[in-house]
Amino acid sequence: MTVDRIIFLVPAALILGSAVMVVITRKLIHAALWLVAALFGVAILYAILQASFLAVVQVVVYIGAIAILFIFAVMLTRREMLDKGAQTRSNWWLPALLGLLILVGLVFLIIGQPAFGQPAAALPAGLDALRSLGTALVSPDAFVLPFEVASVLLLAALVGAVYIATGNKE
Amino acid sequence: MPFLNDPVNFISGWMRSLLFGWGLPSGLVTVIIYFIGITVLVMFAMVLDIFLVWVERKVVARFQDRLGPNRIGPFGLIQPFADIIKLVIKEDITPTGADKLLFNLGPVLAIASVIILWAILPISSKIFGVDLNVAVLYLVAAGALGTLSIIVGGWASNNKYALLGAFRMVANMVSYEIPMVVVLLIPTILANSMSVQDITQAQSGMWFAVLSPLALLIFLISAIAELGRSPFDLNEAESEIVAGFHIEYTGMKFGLFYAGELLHAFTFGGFIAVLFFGGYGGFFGLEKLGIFSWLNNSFVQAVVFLAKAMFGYWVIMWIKYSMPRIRIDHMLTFNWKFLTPLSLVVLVNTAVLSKVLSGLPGWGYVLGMFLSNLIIGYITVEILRAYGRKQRKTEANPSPQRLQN
Amino acid sequence: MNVPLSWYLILAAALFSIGLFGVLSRKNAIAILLGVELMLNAVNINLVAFWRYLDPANMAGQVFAVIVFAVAAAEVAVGLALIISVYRRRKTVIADEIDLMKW
Amino acid sequence: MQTNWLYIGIFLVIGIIVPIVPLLFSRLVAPRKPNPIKQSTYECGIETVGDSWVQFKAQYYIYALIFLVFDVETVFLFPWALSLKQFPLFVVLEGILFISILVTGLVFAWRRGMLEWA
Repeated sequence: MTVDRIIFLVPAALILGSAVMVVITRKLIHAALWLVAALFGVAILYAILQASFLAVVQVVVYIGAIAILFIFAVMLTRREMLDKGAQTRSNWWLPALLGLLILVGLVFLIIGQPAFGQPAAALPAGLDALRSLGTALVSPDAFVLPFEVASVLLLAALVGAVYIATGNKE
Repeated sequence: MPFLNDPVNFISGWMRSLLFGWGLPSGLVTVIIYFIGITVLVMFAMVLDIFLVWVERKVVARFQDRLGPNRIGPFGLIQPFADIIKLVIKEDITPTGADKLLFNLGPVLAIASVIILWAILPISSKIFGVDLNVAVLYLVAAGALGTLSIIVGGWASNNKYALLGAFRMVANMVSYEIPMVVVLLIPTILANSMSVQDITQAQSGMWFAVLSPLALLIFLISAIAELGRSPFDLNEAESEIVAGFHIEYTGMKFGLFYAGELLHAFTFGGFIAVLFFGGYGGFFGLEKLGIFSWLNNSFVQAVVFLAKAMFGYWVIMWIKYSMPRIRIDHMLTFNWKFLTPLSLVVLVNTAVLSKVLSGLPGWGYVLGMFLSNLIIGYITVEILRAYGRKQRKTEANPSPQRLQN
Repeated sequence: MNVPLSWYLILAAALFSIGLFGVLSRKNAIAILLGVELMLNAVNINLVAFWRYLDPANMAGQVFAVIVFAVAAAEVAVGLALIISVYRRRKTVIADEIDLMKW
Repeated sequence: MQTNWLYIGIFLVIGIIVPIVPLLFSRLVAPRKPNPIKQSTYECGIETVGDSWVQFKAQYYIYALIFLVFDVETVFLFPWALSLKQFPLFVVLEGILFISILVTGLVFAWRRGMLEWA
């Protein structure tokens, strides 16, 4: 048990524990806040993996925006029924079984690959992950098209969401 | 004198050798030294926070032609300590129906989201927490935690006013985050880096406040909105929703919200200094001259930085105590229809000019940037004036159609 | 970085399974979306871990993770807008009760 | 870089401990005499009516929605801003295209009256 592994296991336990709470908590607002905890754990993992840009973006986008939107939605709809009655379906054991089967299958697959047992090599000397990400996103022979298409996707989402949320007024 | 030039490394080097002498592994030594260093930094921030209570009360008193606290200690300096003792021994009331855990989490998160900002605040070129290469976004991420603290506190109180205040505050904070993030891109472009140390170094010749005064203005406005201070203090609007999201908080928990707000304001003063006024440096090249080389000393830099941060804090207070609160619809309209488009225009302008003017000599670059900002500012004011004139006209003689509706 | 890659992959697989369970077992539409978020994050952990362990000089993993952020944001925006819209007309957020395609 | 994040992690832990200490201290020294009246929810001096779940304007939600999309897009611009220096002018044009798509969304929301506090 080296220090590295403990540093990995702490956020991993946070993520899995919070994720379980997200799916079993009865109160929806608590589920949303547990989601925040799980997402924060993922941000810690990104920091461990030396993807610092993704770590902060995870906090800014997921906790600062997506979680806030979830909480707003919970507060807007809560009135009648949210926390009353059963929160899960009566046949909840079926998805549980399915999830377990998928997990067992994936774990077997992963363990079966000896290449996945290797620890990581050090980052190449002089690699600035942040700047290379910027270069990759804008240089024409790399990912400039996905970069622009992501913008179009978000535009479509905004137009669609605004249209749906307000109904066709005109 | 190594201590006077580089105090943090001097002390940490001394402690490192001391702890190695005890036979501890090097990883543990690093953690222990970080722990001690962070504790000292956070304690400094908290003591400063106590002092800020006094500053705030004294300054508001002067603005309102009063004396302010002047009974306990010289100039009332002991007053904040008396306040703290009072807050600690007050009964802590948790209202019925409150969500106990979240109710306690709110104030803790509120102050933690401010304290973690001090990890990246460059107090001087040698005294700072870390030089993160994503520091600018880290500032936004900490703001996200602050938003969360308010919504958690407001929701857990189980009170109509608290929830209303939290809703308003969050709508306000998230809206003004957009111009803030856009404007944060401008120092990033100008310094070609997101690290606050690099941004400070890039301003040793010329402040970014000169290169892009509009960006400074937009950042100041959105920072005040992010802080939830007047004229954007809809979260606590005493005359409408009593005290907003912290209505049910008593004793020390209320004190934590209050302390968090003051420290947040000061910290944002510090970030305004770092991003636009050269932080601990920015002497326009003076420090390179022989007689002014003492400006490079760590302690001098720290004093300069704290003075600039205090000035930023003072400006925020000045605005707070001179402006009336604006209505929530006006506030959101102002953000989405004015500030956000303007910030995007300034961003595009900066990006284009930083490319086009890069061939010019230093003064041409500065002049071009400054003039372009002036032109954008002038056009903006003209558009606003034309809009205002139109508005007044329709109000003076309303068309019959309007009356029917 | 003494942790083998498989640990990250197993963590992501577990997170994905938990998310899947949430999506399939929850009645409330908002809770279903929460489960989807967990699944998207599991995918992102995989992408970033593969980037770090297999080919750090090639930024494709991180770029893809960034795109997943955008997709997640779009999904939440439209999904919650739909839920709010349905709620305002039908006064329900239970997924099973939303069984009419009209509106 | 890794030690930087270790530092941030320790900072976060201390940042959470620091506010908890006065709360615990206050719990030790402050009186605790709860009674139902004292603990009742505050409502301008009158008795509390109904629960706290008043219906909120959907407009709050619309603003949060627009914010979410804009937040993601502006965050995307940071890698772009960092690579401006090392590429010729076309990178600026890419950014302008990106921003103009962003602005289209804003104009759409504006034209549909989504930005009005109706």
